[in-house]
Amino acid sequence: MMPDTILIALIPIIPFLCFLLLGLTGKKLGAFSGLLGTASMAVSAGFAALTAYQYFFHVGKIDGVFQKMVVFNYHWLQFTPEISINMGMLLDPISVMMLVVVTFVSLMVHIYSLGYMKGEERFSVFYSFLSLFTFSMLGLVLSANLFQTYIFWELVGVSSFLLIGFYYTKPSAVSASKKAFIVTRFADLGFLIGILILGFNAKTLDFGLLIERLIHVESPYLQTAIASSFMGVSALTWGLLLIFVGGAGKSAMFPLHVWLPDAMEGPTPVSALIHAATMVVAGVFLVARLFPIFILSCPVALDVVAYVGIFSSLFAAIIACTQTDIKRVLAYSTMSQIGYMMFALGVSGYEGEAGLGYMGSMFHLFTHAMFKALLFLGAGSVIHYIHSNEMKDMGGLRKAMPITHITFLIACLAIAGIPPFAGFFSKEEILAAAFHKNPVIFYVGLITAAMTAFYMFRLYFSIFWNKPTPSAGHDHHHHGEGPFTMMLPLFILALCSISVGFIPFGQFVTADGQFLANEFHPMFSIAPVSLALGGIFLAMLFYKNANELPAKLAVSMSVLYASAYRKFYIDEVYLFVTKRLIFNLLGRPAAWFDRTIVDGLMNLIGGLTSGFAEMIRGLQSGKVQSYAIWFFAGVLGFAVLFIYLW
Amino acid sequence: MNLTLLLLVPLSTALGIILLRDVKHIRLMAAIGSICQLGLAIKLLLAYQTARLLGDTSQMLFQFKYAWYPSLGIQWHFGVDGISIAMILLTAIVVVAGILFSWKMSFQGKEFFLLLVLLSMGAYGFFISLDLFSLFFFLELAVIPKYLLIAIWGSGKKEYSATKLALMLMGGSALVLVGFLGMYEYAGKTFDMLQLAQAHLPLEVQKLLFPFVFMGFGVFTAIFPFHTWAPDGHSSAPTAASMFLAGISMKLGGYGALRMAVYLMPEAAQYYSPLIIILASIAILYGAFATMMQKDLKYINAYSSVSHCGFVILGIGMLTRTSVTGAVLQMFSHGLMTALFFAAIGMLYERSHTRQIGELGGLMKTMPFISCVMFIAGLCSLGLPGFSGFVAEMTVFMGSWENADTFHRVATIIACASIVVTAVYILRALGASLLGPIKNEHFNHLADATWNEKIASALLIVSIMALGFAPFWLNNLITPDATLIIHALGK
Amino acid sequence: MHEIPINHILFLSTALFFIGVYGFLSRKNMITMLMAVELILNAVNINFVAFNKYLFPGKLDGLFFTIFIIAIAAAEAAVAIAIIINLYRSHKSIDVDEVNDMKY
Amino acid sequence: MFYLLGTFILLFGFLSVTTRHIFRAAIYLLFCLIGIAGLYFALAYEFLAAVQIVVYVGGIVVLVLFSIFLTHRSGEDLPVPSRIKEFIVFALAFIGFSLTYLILNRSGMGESEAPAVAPTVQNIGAQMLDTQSFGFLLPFEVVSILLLAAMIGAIVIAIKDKAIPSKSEKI
Repeated sequence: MMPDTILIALIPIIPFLCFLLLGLTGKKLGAFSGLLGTASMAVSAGFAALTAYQYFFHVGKIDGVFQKMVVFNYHWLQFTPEISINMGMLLDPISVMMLVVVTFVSLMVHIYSLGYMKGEERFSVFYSFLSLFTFSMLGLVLSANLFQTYIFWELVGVSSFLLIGFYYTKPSAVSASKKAFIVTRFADLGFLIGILILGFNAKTLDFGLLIERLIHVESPYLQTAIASSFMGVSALTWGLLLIFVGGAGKSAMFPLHVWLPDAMEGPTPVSALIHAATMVVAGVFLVARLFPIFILSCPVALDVVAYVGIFSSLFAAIIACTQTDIKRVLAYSTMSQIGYMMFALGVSGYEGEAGLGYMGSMFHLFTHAMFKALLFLGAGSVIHYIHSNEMKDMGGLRKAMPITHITFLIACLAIAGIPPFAGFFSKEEILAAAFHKNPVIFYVGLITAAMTAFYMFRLYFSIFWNKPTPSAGHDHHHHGEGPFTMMLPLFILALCSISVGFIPFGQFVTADGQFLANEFHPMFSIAPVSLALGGIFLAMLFYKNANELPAKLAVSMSVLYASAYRKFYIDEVYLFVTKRLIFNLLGRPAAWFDRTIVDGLMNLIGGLTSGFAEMIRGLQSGKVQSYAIWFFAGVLGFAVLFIYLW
Repeated sequence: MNLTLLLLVPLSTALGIILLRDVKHIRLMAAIGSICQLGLAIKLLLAYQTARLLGDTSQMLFQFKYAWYPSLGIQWHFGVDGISIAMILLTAIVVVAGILFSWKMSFQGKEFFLLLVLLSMGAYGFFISLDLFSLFFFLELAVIPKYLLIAIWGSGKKEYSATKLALMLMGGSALVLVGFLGMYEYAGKTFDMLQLAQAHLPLEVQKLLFPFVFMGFGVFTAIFPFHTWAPDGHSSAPTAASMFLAGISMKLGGYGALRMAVYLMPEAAQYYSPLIIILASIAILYGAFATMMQKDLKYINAYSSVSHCGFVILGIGMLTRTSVTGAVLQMFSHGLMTALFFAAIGMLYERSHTRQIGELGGLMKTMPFISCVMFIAGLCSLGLPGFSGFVAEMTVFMGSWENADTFHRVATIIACASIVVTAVYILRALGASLLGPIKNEHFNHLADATWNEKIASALLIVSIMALGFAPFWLNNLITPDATLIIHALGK
Repeated sequence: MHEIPINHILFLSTALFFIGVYGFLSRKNMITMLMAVELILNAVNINFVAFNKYLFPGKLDGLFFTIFIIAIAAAEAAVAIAIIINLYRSHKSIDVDEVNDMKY
Repeated sequence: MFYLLGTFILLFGFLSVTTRHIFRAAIYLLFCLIGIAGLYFALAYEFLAAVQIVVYVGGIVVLVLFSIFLTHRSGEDLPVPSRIKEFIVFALAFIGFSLTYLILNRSGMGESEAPAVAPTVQNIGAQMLDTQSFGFLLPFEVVSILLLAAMIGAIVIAIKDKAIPSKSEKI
């Protein structure tokens, strides 16, 4: 029994049609376009939920194992007899889960934007871009073919580019969007080459066949892939690592993370949707998609994933402690949490109990989508109220925006991993997996968890406490918290942040598709929870009331603080490499070489010809006498020639 | 389907233009003629596919032969296969768009449209010719009007550019002619392509003649280091001429190199393949880096054309079925995309009177339509899925990767790397000219596109998307003929 | 038998001829160039006469040639001077180097 | 006698092409031509000498002098030609001269001892108007027509054209 193809196909197609409609006729629709977009998104989300229900409870499980189901496959572009790009739809636990996450968060953001973006001149354009993004993201998660993933990967990148640069008259937004696109594009180069390597080794691009052919030791494809090596590393490892580079670019892993903080220039709902909940986890999704190959054929690559993940996680957490722009704090926290997901995959095994990390990673992806979207939307409503992103402009808002306050607190507790909020459960799984596999990663993960609690509550206290409540008659605080459309998503997401942790995730999403029990050991949880509480307490000490402590601390750790505040100078390094090295050492010489040497050579040929012509032309001076001289000299010359030399 | 019709329509259009006096009638005549031609091209495509479906397996369809100079073995010999049909379709689309974009041309409009029509006639004749002599004749017919178009209706240092372009292209066609005459001699006094393909020239002869023919056509495709006509020529040419130049005449080169060099001299093609690949890789990356530093929008697009045409050369040089298919796809895609890009630049220039990206800025606000067109062209150029550029580039990459040795792999990776550089320069250009705050007060009063520009842009965009969303129709059209060419290699 | 060897006369005529050539090539004034041409013609005349006298005394052909040359020289001088005067009117100069309308 | 004449001719010929004063150049030319007439006398071609004096001295030199008057304000010096050009031309002339003279010296002239025909006016006249063998009637007529044509041509060229309308009227 197969799930309903049309139903599934409609999930991405509805946003696409909405994109076309709004893109072409948006101006005429005006404010109605938002409603239209939201309505179509709701339908799409409904279908996604229906599909998830069908898949998880009816058709997906055969013999106790969740199946990979290709419900649709079309030869889109044939390359060689074996290799083709197909457009298809693949259902398996992670893609179904992602369908739900994407459509749900997207729906929330659509609703929220009705209020947040109200009065915006390009309101309909905004909605059409949102629809385009949703379409691309859905296409990405449904891909049945590695190359199809790449196609939608690029589309996701461009819609992210368009949305970051939505306020296109702001130069900072334009440069942030360019940065995001180019950095991820650079990563995509790795992805593309990885696809070429894997695809040509396995002689297919279909996920099913690809994984099938590359995980069995006796498979000839795998043997050639391992046998052929480049620079001492096998082709398979290269391919997987390069694909991971692509994933790392999208998921803002160190050192390709630089675009993410800048991407916060986009409208806040966009940050919530793209740069917190959905697109940035695409890298995790990609690794999870190819997880069998990683774990069964190439554990080395998986170790790289783990270490990059844990490093990014710690690195981002340190930076997040020092940032003052609230959206940037959230961006670094996103990076840190994605690092969590990555290293969770890295420490995971494949079958049974060993697959805890995989499950935890996916679980964390799921819960993180909820509370991080909530955090961003909450931050959005704060920004909507204050008209500033800077912490120093905020403080004491708890009375002025009670709903935002409460929901934001819930989200902070969730991300800090305090039971019984959602983040607690997923984090436990991840830390447990790390504990079994690799103690170093485990301890670093613990530290990161504590820091997460600290910086999140630093954020929370700075926004809602710290200063006395602003007086009611304050100049620009003219309106309340925001319209109902903005509050509703906050409610729903807060509800989710509290409740989704109780979903028995192991029943649905595991590496091998089989049941895995979510087990909790209260003894194990003591360490992380108490560390998190310690972090919260520290933050309370520092930031609940305005005091001198943070400044003193900053001074006493000046070097570390300054470098963390400047994001460890990664941006400067990039700037140096791109602006100085690439532009000056490659671009400029190439342009110069072209104009001077190559074109100069052409001009030289032309110049020589015309110069020669000029010379000959000089003889035709119109001066009769010089003709006569030449004539006479010629006669003499011939005379000598004929008389003496002949 | 009578192929001579493809020549008669432009010819009668040209005659009509000569007879008419009013510019309004003339441009109407040109538009009608070109639209008829587009209709013919589509009909040809359908007729071709029908014939193939009915099981016609001959290499060239709709052949027509007429002895022109029997004593020298020169004849009119027409015939088409999938590759030429793709090119004819491309030409027809670009011509319609080009004529619509030059709707406002009032200065010596009669001569202008006449030259455009003649140029297109040259291109059609080139693509349907199976006789090397008549092919050369049409090649020249497509070159000469360009000189006049640039020198008379151009801008900037137009005489210099026009002369440079004409001389370099003439030089290229002179090389081609040498190669043709060589083949004619060695293959027993025939110019007929099909007979030449059967003639199996000796390897030494092929090695001697291949560089002439390939580099000669290479000049047309702006192969490194003979690409310098492109930036100057494009930047000086009027919009329609730029479109024709990039959309059509660079394709003459690619088609010629594939048909006349690789197909007729397969062993030499294999022998020279590494050299071609090196040149193409240089052109791709070097063109891309050179583009990064350009400040004039037309220069940016011209250099990016050098880079993109590098993919065509690379695809041809890699000599696999997929890569050759990719090369043809890239020709098709690049033709449409660059035409669109030049059209957008032309529209901007017409209104703002500058093409320097430093002087432009924030045009998205005042000219949303034109800016969108330019954005689409840019995104297509950087190989975004959904547009034709992606399909073509990926096919080239895939085909190149099939050659499983380090040299070819490295070349492929170099070519792949250009997608990043392309993104850098395209976004730089688009960002600086369209986004950001409005730099110049008077940009606030600029008008958006007119109806003719909208129709023409829409035509090009729809064609680009048609290939981007559904590449299989063109792919299926080209692949059998690409296979044939590769079979000639003995692979 | 003759008091003067023919070679001496020929030396004279050759020298005169090349004096004329020198004048023709070095002078810029058209009238002086015309005079140089007269010198050349005279050198030729001397040759004709000498050859007639020394080599073919039984005929008068050399003499006739000389006469015709003198006649033609007169016609030539007349036409040349007419041209010079006309040029002078249009160019206000009779310097050959300034009359270079036919250049390039 | 001959050597004296020869020196005289060459001297004045040379002066005539080198002097910077155009008027003097014409006079030197006159002397040179007279010297040549003297040479003809010395060679016993009296008639020819007479023609030389009549046509050259009496005609051409006078014509030249007229044109000098017409085109020059008298007393004006000719411009100095450039040194390089003068040197080149002189070298050319000298090379030409030496070449020619070398050839002359190398080839001996077979002097004829045939009985001479006296170049009297009677003989000349008879042969010039003779239509038989070695008669010169036809060249004579041709030359006379040439003279006529030259005369008309000279008049046509030198005439001041008032009939031709100016350019502005034409357009």
